[in-house]
Amino acid sequence: MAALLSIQDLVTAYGKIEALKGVSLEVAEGSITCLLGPNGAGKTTLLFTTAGVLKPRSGTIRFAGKDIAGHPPHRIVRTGIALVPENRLVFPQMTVIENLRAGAYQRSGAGEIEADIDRLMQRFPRLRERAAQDAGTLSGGEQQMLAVARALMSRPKLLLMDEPSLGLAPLVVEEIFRIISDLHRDGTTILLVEQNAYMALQVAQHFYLIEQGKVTFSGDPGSLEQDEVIRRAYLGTARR
Amino acid sequence: MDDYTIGVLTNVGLFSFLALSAYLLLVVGEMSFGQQAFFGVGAYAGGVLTALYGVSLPLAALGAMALGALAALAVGLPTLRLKGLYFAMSTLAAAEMARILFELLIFQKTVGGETVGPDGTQGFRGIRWVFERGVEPVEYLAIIYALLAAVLIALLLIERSRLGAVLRSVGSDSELASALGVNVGRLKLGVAAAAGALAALGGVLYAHHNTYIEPRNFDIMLGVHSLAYALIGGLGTALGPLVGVALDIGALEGSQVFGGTRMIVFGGLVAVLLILRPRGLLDERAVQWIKARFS
Amino acid sequence: MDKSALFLILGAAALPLHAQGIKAELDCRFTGTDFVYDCVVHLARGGAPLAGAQVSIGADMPSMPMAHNLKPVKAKPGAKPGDYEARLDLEMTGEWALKLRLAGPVRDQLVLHYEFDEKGARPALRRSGTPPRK
Amino acid sequence: MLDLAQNTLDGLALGASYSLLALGFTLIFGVLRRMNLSYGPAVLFGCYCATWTHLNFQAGLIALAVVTIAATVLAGAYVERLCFAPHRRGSAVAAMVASFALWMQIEEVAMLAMPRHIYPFPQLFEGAPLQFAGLSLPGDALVMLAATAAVCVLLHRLLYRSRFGLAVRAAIDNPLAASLAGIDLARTFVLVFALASAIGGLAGYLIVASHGQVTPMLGMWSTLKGLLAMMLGGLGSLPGAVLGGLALGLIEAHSQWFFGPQARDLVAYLLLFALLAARPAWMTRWTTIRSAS
Repeated sequence: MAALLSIQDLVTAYGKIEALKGVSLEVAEGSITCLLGPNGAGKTTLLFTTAGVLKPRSGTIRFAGKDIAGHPPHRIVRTGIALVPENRLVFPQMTVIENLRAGAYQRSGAGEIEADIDRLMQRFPRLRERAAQDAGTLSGGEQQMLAVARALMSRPKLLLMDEPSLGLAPLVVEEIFRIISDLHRDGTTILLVEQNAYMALQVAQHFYLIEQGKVTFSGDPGSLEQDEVIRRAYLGTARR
Repeated sequence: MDDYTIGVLTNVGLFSFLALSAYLLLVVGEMSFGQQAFFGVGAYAGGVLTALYGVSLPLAALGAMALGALAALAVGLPTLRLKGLYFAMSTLAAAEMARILFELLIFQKTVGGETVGPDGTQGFRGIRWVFERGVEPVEYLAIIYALLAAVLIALLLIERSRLGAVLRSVGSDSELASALGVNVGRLKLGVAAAAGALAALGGVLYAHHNTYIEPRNFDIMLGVHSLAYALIGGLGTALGPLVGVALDIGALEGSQVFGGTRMIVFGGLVAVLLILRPRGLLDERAVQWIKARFS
Repeated sequence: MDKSALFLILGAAALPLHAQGIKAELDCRFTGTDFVYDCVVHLARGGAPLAGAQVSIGADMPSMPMAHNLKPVKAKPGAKPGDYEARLDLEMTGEWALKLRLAGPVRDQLVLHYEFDEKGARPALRRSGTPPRK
Repeated sequence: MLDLAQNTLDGLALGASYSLLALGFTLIFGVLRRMNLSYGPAVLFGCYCATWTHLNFQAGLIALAVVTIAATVLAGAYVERLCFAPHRRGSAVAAMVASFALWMQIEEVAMLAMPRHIYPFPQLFEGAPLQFAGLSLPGDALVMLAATAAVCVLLHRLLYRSRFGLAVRAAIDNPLAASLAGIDLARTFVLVFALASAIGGLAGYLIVASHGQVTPMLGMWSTLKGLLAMMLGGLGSLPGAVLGGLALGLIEAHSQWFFGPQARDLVAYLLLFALLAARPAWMTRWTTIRSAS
């Protein structure tokens, strides 16, 4: 499958500290690609750089053939990339419906937007119950669903998800991963950053391992024993 | 030096006390729009003590500083737990109240056949203690700078001491500082009192330099200017605010090159300068850099 | 420097010895060019005109006096004793605080408030800093 | 009793102008989390431009209003570019001090261009005050109240029924989420700044036209009143700004009646000081204020 997103030698730094030291990876169209790695490895930095929140120092990000490295977030959303950020960024003092409408800010055609909202309400029934409530009053799991739904409102071709299961009850995590597989079935390409390596490897077709700003391993879930992958992801790949 | 140069240097010296007063509070992370009130308290108290009661200037200065510190505590006690903009607005409100109280203050005595003393909006004329003792302008200038030097030395010593480090820790993150056992509340009150006394000292010296004071001298413009001088000069060292004052009153005013348009040049210069150095000229990084060069 | 050092140390509390009050009045005429006025200062002490003093006149804005002040002008002795003439170049009309610095027979400083307009200047009626409500 | 009603009426009319000023202040503070000390001076610049137009051309009332608003927006754009755009990610204090520096600059430009201390300005309403039930309401006060009500309605509709309003509220609520939702923050901030300046220009015009005169004090006066009203209403809340403005107007009208003009401002400042010192929860329920520095 052709690569929808291909990142070459990406370097992003916070002042003098280089968080990404030349990362290269590809996300095949229609796939769920997973990014594993210990805390501080640069996973969130990579997503923020791809979404345009952070400016890379060097390297290219080709999306559907165009290099979008360094473009501002609002232009990257228009090209078809949506980020569901870490810890469920919602508009707390706006209602659920307004959160969703904000997600569709760039799109025109009110009819289509309302239709999308109804479709998402079916997919996330809990959001229909809370429709008129302020987003700040929702539970963690509900806010996570709202954040995903809002990202989907911009009809992205590529969905970046930053640790969607963080801090959620196991039952809710199950639901989140069911939603991820549904999205995959509907053809949405997903780059998933996830701590929960076990669950992530169930749904992913390909994964990358990143440590201290560098990709140290890439392969398909079958190519390595599960525990070997988890050991590397969290205990590092120190040579024995 | 001709009279005009002495006049400008005296103004730079007087304003420096006020800018240092604003600087002290900025170091502990509090932005005050109200130090001009304590400058006014010092001016009125010092003037009354010398012109109405014949107290000598040094004694009157001490009395005025004590009153300035008390006034600062009176404002600080109910408000210092406020954060950022809320604290700044409370100091602004307090200072404007003080200015209006000066307008209502009428307290006169007949001394040597003349009625002397604050007369509300008519102001307070005849603070002649310095002139009666025949102190030449250049001598008064020397006194101002001697006192300013003493204050600076004290501040620079404090900055190098443990107290200096504690003050800066409170300034950068007061929650963290209190977690480490610093009594942030009491410390900030102490700094507010010291800042009030410092502004009052400047006020006394100003009153005796000008021989006349009125409530409008202590309006919000004075407070915002002193805050701006500290922030433009930089918070890295006690010398920072002096750089701010020297830049505006010393260079631009003194040079008279720009004449009426001075404010236009100063305004634009400061805006551009802040883009290049958001934390002012002598900010913490610049001070480290200089220290590295010279130590 | 001895005098100032003397009183710094001594700090003697002395009754304020008051030079007899000096009164000053100002007559200013607009010269036609913007904000330039020809003024005559009448100095009197105890009712009698005070002659032979060196007078210099500076001008400050009432608000922020330490930041806005113009170069002081030396006044020339006028026709009548106790009169001193000077040409003032102000930045704008409105109320100015004129600082008269006297030297010679008596050392003193007086601050007078005058309202300057197209015709001349008249003593400023003192109103409070808070702008009046209509 | 009649005096009480008359004072209340005068207070509301005065408060309406404060509400408009506070609305402009709060819009900027709400979206940018920054304090704009050049807000009043920009209004002064607008009013001076209108006065200049009035002195040189025969301009109608509407034309003068348009000139005031346009000039205020122009001055506002200048302030935004030099003080707020460069410090968007930087420190709020630097932006505020830069806006102070431009306050000096704008006021000096205005005073050098038109150095006279007081300039006449065409009265908004020549007719006799409206008389009803023993109370009198001057025409310009009526226009002020009507204008403020209109701005409140339009602003509410704009914020809650338009795409731009959605973007503004999203930027206020969570800037990062807003940019990830595809909202161009830079453009939104510039437009909000222009909107706030326009409201300020309208307020300035109405104030100057009802006073019938323009003085250099207008810059500092409107900054202080806008700030005071914003704080009274609870920092950063738009409804709070309107209520804070009306409250300030009422406080001043009544305290002037009972204690005289000086006491008017003393009471207003005393109340704000007491409110801040006591700091009831409702003042901060709407926004959490990160320390300004």
